[in-house]
Amino acid sequence: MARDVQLLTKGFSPGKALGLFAKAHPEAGGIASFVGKVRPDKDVKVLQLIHYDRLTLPGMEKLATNIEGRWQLDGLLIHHRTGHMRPGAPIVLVAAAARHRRDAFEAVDFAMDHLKSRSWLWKREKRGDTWHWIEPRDEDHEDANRWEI
Amino acid sequence: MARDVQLLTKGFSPGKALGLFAKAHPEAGGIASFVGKVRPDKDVKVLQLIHYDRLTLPGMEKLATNIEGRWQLDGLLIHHRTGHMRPGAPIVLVAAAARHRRDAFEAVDFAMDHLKSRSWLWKREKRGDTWHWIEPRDEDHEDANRWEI
Amino acid sequence: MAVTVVFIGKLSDLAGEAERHIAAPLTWAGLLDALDAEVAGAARDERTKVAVNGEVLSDKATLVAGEGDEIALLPPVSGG
Amino acid sequence: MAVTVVFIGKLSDLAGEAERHIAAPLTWAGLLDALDAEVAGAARDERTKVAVNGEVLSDKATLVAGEGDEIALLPPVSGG
Repeated sequence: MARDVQLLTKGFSPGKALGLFAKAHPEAGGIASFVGKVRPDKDVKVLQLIHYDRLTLPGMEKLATNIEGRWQLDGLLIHHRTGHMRPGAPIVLVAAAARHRRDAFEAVDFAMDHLKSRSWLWKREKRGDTWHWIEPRDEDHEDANRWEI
Repeated sequence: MARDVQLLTKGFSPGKALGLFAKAHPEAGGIASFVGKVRPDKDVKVLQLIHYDRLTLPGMEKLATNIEGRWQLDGLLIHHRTGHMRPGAPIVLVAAAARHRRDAFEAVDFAMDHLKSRSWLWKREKRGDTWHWIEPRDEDHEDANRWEI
Repeated sequence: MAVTVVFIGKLSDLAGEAERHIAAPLTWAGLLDALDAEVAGAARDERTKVAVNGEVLSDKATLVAGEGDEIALLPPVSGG
Repeated sequence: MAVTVVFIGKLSDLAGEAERHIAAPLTWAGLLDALDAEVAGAARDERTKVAVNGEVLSDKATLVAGEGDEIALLPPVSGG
């Protein structure tokens, strides 16, 4: 299986990445994907994601290995931003190419649940002139608990 | 909610459609999508999807209305091909933009299960010089039966 | 005008045509009489559905079509 | 070389620095002694995890770091 796991320090185009991924997997019957963006909510001006070199990307690779063991995929892509992002900017793109639709869906769903609650990332957002640290929402933990992880 | 439901008689680019959809929904926190393609399987040379004007697109619109009532979405896109397609060609693109990830995922998953087993489309494939009519796979019916529809 | 009968999918293979016109008014019994035996048999199959002007009938036996109406004979869908 | 202690996320706010160097060898008790009271308190929080050279410890009390090792103090993750 072809795997493409990246921690990105600069802005990226999910559409472009997805197009290349689709081209790389002509043999797959289907591709499921999810793009997460910084929500243009409240008065958030900037979001900052902080990673730790020795854990964050290795953790994403472990997640990919776990996913490859659970579902039959032709390809898996996980791109995640770190650093400063403006509202509306893409944070994460996950895509799975598979022969069977259900495998692709579940792999992406699982990856997102894991990334949102268990990845080695720390987040703060700037409202007005003040930075606020963000903890995972209960909802994200519940999503992750749907799987046996 | 912005809805874009189309029955397409010519080839299309899912990547391009998805890019436009993402641009049209800057307010959404996430976009889930699925692209289904003609599998380059066996010795299938051509796939033909047949629709019936008075039912197929109206049925897709009804599906969209159903989805809008079930999940909280900012946007929903359903593009489905009809006519003759070569192996590797895209058949269907479904995308849902939503504030909450789970809504987007479930809407796309539901739409695909419905389209694969209950849409007003008939399919035949040409193997060698002979056309063969295709009936839905049991697997597709089981997928659709996961939902109360 | 008469009634237009549209054959979908493998029913058009069986009928050897995509559609035909039958004099109105037309009932379910009248339609079966007008069709070739093989096509009539396929139409009777419980998995074959019938629509009149885009409305699928829950009971085919209730079919009544008049001048200008379009009847569609729909084999089991294959899905997309 | 000593031991590098990396403060992640809000722990770096508390510590007022991203990392500092402490003489090796270093145990959990030694680390807590070397940190400001407030940072030590946050390090003790059961939700704060500790990694040595990228390996997360299942029990912080077992921490032993030598010359050149990197200790990371990790507050609860926010997720992506």
